[in-house]
Amino acid sequence: MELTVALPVYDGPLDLLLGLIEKNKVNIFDIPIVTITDQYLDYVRQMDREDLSVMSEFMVMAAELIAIKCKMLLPAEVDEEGEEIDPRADLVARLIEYKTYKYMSYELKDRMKEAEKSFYKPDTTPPEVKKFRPAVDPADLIGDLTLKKLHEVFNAVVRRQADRVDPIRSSFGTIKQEEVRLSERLVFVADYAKEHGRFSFSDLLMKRRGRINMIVTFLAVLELMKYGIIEASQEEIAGDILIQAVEGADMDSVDIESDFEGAS
Amino acid sequence: MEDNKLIAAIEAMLFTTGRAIRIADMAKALEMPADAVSRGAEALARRCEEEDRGVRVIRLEDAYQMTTSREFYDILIRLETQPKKPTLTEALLETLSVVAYKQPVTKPEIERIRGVNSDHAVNRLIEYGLVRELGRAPLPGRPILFGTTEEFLRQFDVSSKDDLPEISPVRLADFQAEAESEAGVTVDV
Amino acid sequence: MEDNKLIAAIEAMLFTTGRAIRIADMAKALEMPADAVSRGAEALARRCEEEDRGVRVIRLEDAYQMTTSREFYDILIRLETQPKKPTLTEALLETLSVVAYKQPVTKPEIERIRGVNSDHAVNRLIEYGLVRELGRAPLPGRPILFGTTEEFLRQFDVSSKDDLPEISPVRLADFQAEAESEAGVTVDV
Repeated sequence: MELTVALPVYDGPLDLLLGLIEKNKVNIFDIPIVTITDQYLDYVRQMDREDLSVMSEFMVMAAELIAIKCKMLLPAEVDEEGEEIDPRADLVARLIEYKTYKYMSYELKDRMKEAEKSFYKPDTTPPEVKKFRPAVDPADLIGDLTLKKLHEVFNAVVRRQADRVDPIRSSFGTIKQEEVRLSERLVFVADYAKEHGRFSFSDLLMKRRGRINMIVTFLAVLELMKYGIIEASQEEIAGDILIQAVEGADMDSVDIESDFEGAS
Repeated sequence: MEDNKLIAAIEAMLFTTGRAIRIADMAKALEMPADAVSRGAEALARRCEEEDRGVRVIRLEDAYQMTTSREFYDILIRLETQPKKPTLTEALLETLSVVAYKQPVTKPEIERIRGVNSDHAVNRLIEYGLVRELGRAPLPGRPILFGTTEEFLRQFDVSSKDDLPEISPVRLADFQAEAESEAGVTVDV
Repeated sequence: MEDNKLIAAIEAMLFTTGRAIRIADMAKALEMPADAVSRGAEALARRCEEEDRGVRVIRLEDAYQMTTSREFYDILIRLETQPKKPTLTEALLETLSVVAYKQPVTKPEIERIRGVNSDHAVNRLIEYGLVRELGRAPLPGRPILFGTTEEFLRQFDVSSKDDLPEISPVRLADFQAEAESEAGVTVDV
């Protein structure tokens, strides 16, 4: 029968090293590198190997420790001033830095406990204050807008409208207004998502057929994904698209009208 | 519980909920008899009044609530409305130009010209006093007709709608010609 | 505006909205200079404290907010259960302390100090509203810079980033002393 040993959980290699230093009651500035490295490797051997990304972080440190251990066996290097370089110096500096933040995190935790006792208050602004809209001074609003400018705006709008008219179709004698609008479809899909939660793209189309409708609905779905209102997934290529309303997403935060200025 | 502490505890409760709290509920939280709580709430109400604080405590049947002192409404309004200074956005400007030059005009017509839903823009312009309802069109569904206001005329210093610069038929023809040449076909309107 | 009235007006604003209000916004609403408003808010804070009221006024960077006095925690809990705040794991606290003291700080820097991947921890802290993106560092790859939020200040009882409990050389010396006494040797650094 295999014995399972419950390992203390460490928050990463530095945390483990600090733990070992404390357990052995050794000085952080004079780490007995051989002992600590052996114990570190022991711990790593017993670790659950499933999480590779966690494991690799511990392995990097193991390699570093072994490198330091080797350097300790060699004659000491000296710096420009002739002082011996301790191969452990970098590691010690990192441990101290880490330990400092870890210590501060305990300090913060204490403060958090104390601060939790403060209660705040929801907004209770009276409705007559909330609803109040200051009287607008038209002079202020219009500012330096002139009639000439207003006329230019109108021309631009009319011109855009003329551009929108499909010249090929219009030569057949009828000018048809696009029957499906993206802004309308957006609102429809958002409402549908709110009501149904989870549904498929074909559910959406059941209500209305036609190629234009399909394209505009698809565009609406893409837009709503962009706004984080819905999420979509597809299990296989050319399969049906599954749509899920994102909980808590707020359609009101999206100003469709101004965002789709000029879209038809 | 001594008086000052009881009053402070009631103040804390009324503040944090912001709504009316029944005396019985406060009594339960304070583990005190209801009449003592009632006296405490009255004492708090008196203090707020006497010291001319920014808040007041009012009694509502068997409950108390903390509210803002009314004399500060103006300040609150300035606090709440200051970030939203009204301006004529592009959408508003466009809509205004269509109403000005096409009046009387219905909302579907405005939307046909602009190509976008214009509910919001029209409502805003009405709120700002630049556009108004003129009546209803003798069309199916009797849609509302919109036009500009006197204020609009005043602001632009035009004495009548007929003084608005006209959009000439020539221009319209220009647009058409352009659209045609771009598409390389003839448009027959 | 006389002092008492100014203090009451600030009280009304802080009470009504319940949120942290920037001094600049209060000044605009009150049509007064910011430093006068600041003094008024401090006077209100002092009053609440001295009179042992049920509420307190705290400063959060360049804003003020009203909160309940902590001594009434037990009573308020009995009145109604407020939404429970998420508890922070060691890993989250550690990451938060690095962000708080090193801000603005990039993710690679956080990971260098902690020695572990910190994607998850940073995302969680953002989700809890304690950490936010501040912008991008002018470094290769333009990494995102992180810092703490106003909610962080509230939850950790600090009025400003500069008021964080000090991380001092003294503290580092403590570590050293600790290590020395543990090892029974003198360390020469």
